[in-house]
Amino acid sequence: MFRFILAKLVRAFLTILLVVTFAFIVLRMSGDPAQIMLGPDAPQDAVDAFRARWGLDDPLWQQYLAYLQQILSFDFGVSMRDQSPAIKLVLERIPATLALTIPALILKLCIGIPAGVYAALHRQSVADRGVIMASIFGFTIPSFVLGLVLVLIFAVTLDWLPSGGQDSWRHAILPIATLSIGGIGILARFSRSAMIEVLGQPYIRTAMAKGLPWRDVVWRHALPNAAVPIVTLVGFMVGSLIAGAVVVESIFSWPGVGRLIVVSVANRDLAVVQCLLLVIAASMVMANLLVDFAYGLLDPRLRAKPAAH
Amino acid sequence: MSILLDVRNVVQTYTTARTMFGRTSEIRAVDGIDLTVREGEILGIVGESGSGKSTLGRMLLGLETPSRGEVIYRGNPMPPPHSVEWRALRAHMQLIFQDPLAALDRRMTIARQIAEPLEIHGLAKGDALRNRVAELMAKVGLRKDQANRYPHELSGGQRQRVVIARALASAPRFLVCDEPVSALDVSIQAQVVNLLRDLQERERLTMVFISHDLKVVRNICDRVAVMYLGRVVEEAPSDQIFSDPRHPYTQALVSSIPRPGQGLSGRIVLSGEPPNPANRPTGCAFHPRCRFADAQCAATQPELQRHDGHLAACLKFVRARQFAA
Amino acid sequence: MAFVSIRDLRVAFDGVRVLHGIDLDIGKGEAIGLVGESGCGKSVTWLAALGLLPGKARVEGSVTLDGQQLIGAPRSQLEQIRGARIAMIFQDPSSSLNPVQRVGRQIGESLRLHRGLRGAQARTEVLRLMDMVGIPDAKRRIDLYPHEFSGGQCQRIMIAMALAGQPDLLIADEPTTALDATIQAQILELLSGIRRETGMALVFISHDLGAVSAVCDRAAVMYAGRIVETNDIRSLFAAPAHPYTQGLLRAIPDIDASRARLVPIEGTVPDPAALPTGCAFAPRCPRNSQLCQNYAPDLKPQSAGGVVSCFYPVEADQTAMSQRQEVWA
Amino acid sequence: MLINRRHTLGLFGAAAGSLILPRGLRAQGARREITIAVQKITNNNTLDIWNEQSNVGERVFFPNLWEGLILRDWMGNQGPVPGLATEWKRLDDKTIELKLRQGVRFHNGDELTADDVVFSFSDERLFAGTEPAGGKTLYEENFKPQSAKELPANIPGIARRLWPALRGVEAVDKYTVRFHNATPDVTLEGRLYAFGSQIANKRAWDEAASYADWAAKPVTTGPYMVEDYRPDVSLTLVAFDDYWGGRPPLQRIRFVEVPEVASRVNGLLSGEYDFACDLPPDQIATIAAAPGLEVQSSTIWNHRISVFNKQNEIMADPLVRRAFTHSIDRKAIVDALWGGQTTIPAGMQFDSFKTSDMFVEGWAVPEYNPDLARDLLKQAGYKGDAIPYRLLNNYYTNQTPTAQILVEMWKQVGLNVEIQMKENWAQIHDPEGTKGVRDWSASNNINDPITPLVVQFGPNGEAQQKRDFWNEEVNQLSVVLETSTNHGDRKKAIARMLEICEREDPAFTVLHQNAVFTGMKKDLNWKAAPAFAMDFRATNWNV
Amino acid sequence: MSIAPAVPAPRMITRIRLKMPILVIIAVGWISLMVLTAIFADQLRPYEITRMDLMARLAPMGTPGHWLGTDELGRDVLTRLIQSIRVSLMIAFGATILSAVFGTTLGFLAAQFRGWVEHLVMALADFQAALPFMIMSLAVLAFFGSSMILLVCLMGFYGWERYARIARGLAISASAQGYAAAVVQLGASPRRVYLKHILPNVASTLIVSMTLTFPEIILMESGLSFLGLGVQPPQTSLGNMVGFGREYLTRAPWIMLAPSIVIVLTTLSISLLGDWLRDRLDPTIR
Repeated sequence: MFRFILAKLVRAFLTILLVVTFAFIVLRMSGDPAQIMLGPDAPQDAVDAFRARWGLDDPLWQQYLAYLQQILSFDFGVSMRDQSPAIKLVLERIPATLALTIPALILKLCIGIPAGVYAALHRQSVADRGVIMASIFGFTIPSFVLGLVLVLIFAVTLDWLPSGGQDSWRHAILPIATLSIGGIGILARFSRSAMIEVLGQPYIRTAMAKGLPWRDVVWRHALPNAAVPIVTLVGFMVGSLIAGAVVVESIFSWPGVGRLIVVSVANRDLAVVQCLLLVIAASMVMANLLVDFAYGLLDPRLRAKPAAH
Repeated sequence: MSILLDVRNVVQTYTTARTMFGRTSEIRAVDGIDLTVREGEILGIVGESGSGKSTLGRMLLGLETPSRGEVIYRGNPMPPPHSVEWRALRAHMQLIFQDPLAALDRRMTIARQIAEPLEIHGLAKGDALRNRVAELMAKVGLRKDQANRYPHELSGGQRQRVVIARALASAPRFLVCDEPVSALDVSIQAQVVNLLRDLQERERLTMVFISHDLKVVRNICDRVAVMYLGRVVEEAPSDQIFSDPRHPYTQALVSSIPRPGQGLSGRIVLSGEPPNPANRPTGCAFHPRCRFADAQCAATQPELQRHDGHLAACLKFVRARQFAA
Repeated sequence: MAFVSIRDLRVAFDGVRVLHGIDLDIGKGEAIGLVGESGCGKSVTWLAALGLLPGKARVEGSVTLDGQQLIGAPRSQLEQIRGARIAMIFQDPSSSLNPVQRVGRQIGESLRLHRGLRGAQARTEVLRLMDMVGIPDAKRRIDLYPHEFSGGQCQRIMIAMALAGQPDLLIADEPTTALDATIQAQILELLSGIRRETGMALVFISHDLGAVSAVCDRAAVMYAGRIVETNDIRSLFAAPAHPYTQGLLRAIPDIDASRARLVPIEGTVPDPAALPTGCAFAPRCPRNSQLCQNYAPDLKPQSAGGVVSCFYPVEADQTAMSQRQEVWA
Repeated sequence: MLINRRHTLGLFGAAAGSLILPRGLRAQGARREITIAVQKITNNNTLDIWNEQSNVGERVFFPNLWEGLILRDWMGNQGPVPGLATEWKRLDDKTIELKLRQGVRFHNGDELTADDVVFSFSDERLFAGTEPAGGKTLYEENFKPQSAKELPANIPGIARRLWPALRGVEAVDKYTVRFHNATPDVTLEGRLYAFGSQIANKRAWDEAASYADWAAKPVTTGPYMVEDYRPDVSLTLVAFDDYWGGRPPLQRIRFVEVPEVASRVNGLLSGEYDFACDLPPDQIATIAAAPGLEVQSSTIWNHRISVFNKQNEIMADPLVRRAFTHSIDRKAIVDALWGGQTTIPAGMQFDSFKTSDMFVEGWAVPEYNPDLARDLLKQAGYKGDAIPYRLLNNYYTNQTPTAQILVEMWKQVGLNVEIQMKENWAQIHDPEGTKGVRDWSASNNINDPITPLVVQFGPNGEAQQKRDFWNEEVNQLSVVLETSTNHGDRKKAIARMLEICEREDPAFTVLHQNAVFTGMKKDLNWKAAPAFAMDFRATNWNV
Repeated sequence: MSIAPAVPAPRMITRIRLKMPILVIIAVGWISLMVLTAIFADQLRPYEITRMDLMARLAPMGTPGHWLGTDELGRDVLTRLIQSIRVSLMIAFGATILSAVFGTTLGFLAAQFRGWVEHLVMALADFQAALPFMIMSLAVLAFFGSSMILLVCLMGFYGWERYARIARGLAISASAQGYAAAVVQLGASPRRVYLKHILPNVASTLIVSMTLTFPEIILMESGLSFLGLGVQPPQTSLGNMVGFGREYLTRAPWIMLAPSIVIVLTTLSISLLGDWLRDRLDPTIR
């Protein structure tokens, strides 16, 4: 098991390294950081000082190494807009985003998976077709259309819920609904096909031949096996908790990471963008690690072989 | 008969790398085999799954390079895989697989698949190609109107005929049949076995016939080698090996063949499973399952030795008669 | 009265009929073989009887167990029978076990279900069963997962699982097909041993006539969804009456004879969606006539014992004579 | 603690009262709180008046937060009124002396003194040692760094744009200051009420740990002070009860950033917000139709213009640029996109010029004459090569639609203009690649023609700094306008500058006057100023 | 023999058509309509795409001459919609094909060479999966500026790692045993093996993946356009129309409605077709 974990960690580290490199390349290729960071009005001596401080006159590989060193010491630079540390800006926003994405994830899991499983168990029934259609509708409607329509209905016409902002839990209802509907569709569809696949496996027939009640066949034999592929998708959703609400946050003026991304990108706030890239990639990689470990728990075949063998 | 292939002390080890940094473990699939294949004969190779028979077959064809030892084809060593000479050599030797459905491209008509070796080796073009394909199809008993069928539209036996036709397209001299009839129903099995026999006789092919089905091997082969855990434990002419097996393993194999109408009487039922090649027993690999084994067997690995026409690797030299009683 | 009695069992998938009226009786403690080539309906018969076919299958006819009708029975009633009265093991043991559950738990599940055993009691019984089916070192291996066992051992676990419910009838669906010759022999030995000890009835489904003859008292030969011949095992092999049975026997290479030419059955099994009008075997039968092509024969008792559905059954003496004909064209 | 004791006690009192009083009564006794939905709170994430030089900054700064020595008459003609200074007089062409209002308190309780004024125009705060045009710096001792705070690099540049020749501020006594200029300047008073020249507390600067900390909560004298600022999210201003102008009428003003127009409108409709700013004219009808809501519209002292780039090979020819100016049907744009709610001004002039008799009568924007434009293009030998048009996505109200209309109008006369969408100003100004036309606006910050013409197109104007435009004569005229004290010369200079910049060697062309539309609850009975600034002082609040 | 001797290719088509459920037929009909619209956009649209009539702004649906109304600049919504369909389909097709080709090639390379090539490809795939695509696109587009070519190329990276993984997996399993091993054994060159055998065989799985990616790319482009980084005016795309039309949701809903419906129906149709194809073609499902 140790080797398994070590290998996964090495893989995760490599991925992060690639992301760092990507950030470095994009940021270095997109113009002179000194000009961008200091603004077009900066006096020449300020530019020179900046270049010297960040080593912009060194060869590129040296800059890259320096950059890596800087990242390793958790120094992500300061925002060009108000000189505050980029990592602070990013961390400040994460709770707000999680306040949307975690409930949305729970909704996705609680509605999407049961719906998909139900559909798979009642294949070709009206309910099955209903689930398929609803789920496809769910994820084909662009979230910005859905969000605006929900606001129009529930905030403007019915006046039940606020239309935007972040003052109370009621403000979160519409963004969470908008966020979850697409995910519910995807998860329902995915769970359905995973479940159908599992239900066709010989061991299900074995369990039935044992005389196991159908409910137990589903709960004890089908679901634990169907969970393996579903976990992959759920892992991806967990990984997107931090970065998964860009559009929805814009519609509902929700001051989370998504808004920060859009604003920083629009302002070319390099330090913040790079910090965001890293934080998001790290969260994604963490989620992948969790998925890998979850695989190990769910599917003994994927565990490293015990020494006894 | 002249020697077509000479296998000299070949060893094949696979290293399994589970992870990027994990310790690699070695599996000896083939563990020191000397064997000759003579021109025009049918050599049978039998053994349980995991005994290394398929690996040996692939090395005979040069599809794999042994990690030790060498395979000499007509006096020359095998060229390294995927080299130009190696590719050219493919026209001279062919493999027939166990599962014809898997061995055929399901998105190509059978005529095109039969034509492939001819195209690859530039043996025929245009009308000549079409004629040759038609000729091959007739030879293996496929109807003309089946030329444009896809593999899934044919029955199992017909598919195996397609595979055979394709193997024969480049007029090879040497054929390795790896479990060619195991996936087929009994009634069809007989059709294919007959076909292989007829072709072998008609074309004077040299053939290595790998199978775990001893009845078929008995029926088609001139000579049989029995493998256990990567080694040949017994080798003898077909008639002798079945009527008078010497090695205890061969004896068990022969006795385990279910005979219609004979029940379970007179069988030697081996206890235990074939051991894992990654974790082979010391001494004679068969000793944990052998009813004659003693301490010596656990310590010393026996070499193949000649006993009236048989080559057997056993320290006990048990006579076959003992189990018949 | 028979223990299990199948009457006119018919099954169709998507409108294509694959079983055309099966009649079969199994007495208490009897071992019967079901023989035929792939796709002839051997397995479907028993999957239909236990209600294990997918929803799209249409099942008609009757299967009774001690007089209790199984076809169309409510699911809960079938669940009482499966495992407890009739157990079933399958061809591919490795994929027939739940890969994510420990084998001990899978066996224990049956014990809990049918014998109400739980906890330590169940564990002891699981160990006993694993011992009984010949899994060495059961104490350690009870908590392993199926992928940590070889195919033969998986089949043993399947058998242990089937025995857990102490069934009156075990249906073994090609239990040895995927296994090596030496392991096949072990499993066959195990099955007949268990039958001797427990006295349960056994239905042995296989295409391997040799294996069937090793464990069964009686055998039924199936072809294209019908039983074409039933007889006690000795007579069936000694004097096959149906030309198909005869063909099957002849096609098996003789281990004792030297390199004799084999005698295949020419042609292939018909597509169930396009069966010939008359006897389904007629197109491949050397004895077929106009009659065979137009009418399907019924199963009829024969003077020499057994039942056969053929207008021109092979007589006993002919069988002996006509061996090893050269039929290759 | 920056909150003074009295204020703290007041807060406690209010809190205690709110505990005892029943809900309805509490609402009566308490001052109102309002929420204003805006597209953007600030561009730069700071509340530093020198850093955040933008329209949106004007809205949150004035007149509620930052105050200068001289204030603007926000609700009137935008002219000067006494502010933190009660009176001022010229000592000569280069020097002005101001008497400070006594008893003015900063948000931290400090009294406003001459030291704070000196600090507000110091090297440390603004100029970072940059030289004033025409003279050496006076008070060297004022420029010793007092803290390790690094001034953002862009501030000195901005500061020198507004105060190109300020040598320094002299504290004559505690309540008297003198501004020394290096050159004669008739607009010194104007500069004192322009965007930037507002007074910050010196102690707060000294005590702040970093520039970012300070700029997030600047300590000023305004009627409202910063309670909470979350960049890109919200800015909450709370009443400063020690305000020299009396107790502010509102308890709290919350600016919330709602980037989506639809969301701002929806929030206003659903009662979530009291005000919704930055509305495009097309939304007016929807809001006006809703019960209890109204739209305040006012033209502001800012013109939308298109700026030409002379570096561009094609545009180098003034004939081509003239063709641009004559092919725009400004009336059609105003009628279609603005519902006729704004005007087409008399060239780059504002009504405020009239107060000092600097308005050139009879001047107008180039006439809409497609035939003339085609003819000009023919004379210029224009072959139809593409001219890039770097465009921001609705930074200005109606910007993208206007741009698409312009491109279509230019197409009608044969000009091949290609839109290139950009994300931010840096990309608009990026010297890489070819530039052609771009959008801008011109503001009248001082009631004098030097804003915007000299400030934006003069020698140190952004147009010249970014190399969009240069013209020797314009630069000479700029010096006249900036330094001459002769009214006749100055008026001649501005007339000539208009001629050059709009006709002879066009630097830009005026499209229309800008207007702002603010949706609000009708019962608030509040009036919008002709500016981005929103006045929430007692004089403009009657609820 | 029960199998009729027919020419296989047309038979496949008939079989597919005959067994298609009504819903899938409708979906295919809609997709064909969209593709035809995209191809003949120039002939179909009644006006120039930038033709504006400032006097006839925000005309409602059903206005004579403007079936679907006009937008905020008095441009014909139908004209814009037709052009949008062309642009969006072009982006989605271009990007889908790019990512399929790119991913499949890398997957095959990994399968053929194994070793460090495989490690590299898989590391890149991990990287791609670790960085949410939306975020990556935002960063790249913002820093390099948005242009149609960059947009298509960027979108062309969307989902490549899925193709790479699928292609690698299928190629490895194909060459481990079965037809590919058989052909190698016949002496075929790797090029022949991959192009003539493995590719046609994995094509169905890849096509199914493409039907999954395609709607995602349409939605992704819409999202980017919504955030102002997608297709730029005066050019138009479905997402861009929705993005700019959202301000008029209450006042002139038709501007947003028409492209929204097209997006939903198109992605819905492709998803339906993809699901159905997968059930038909993917042997692992059955």
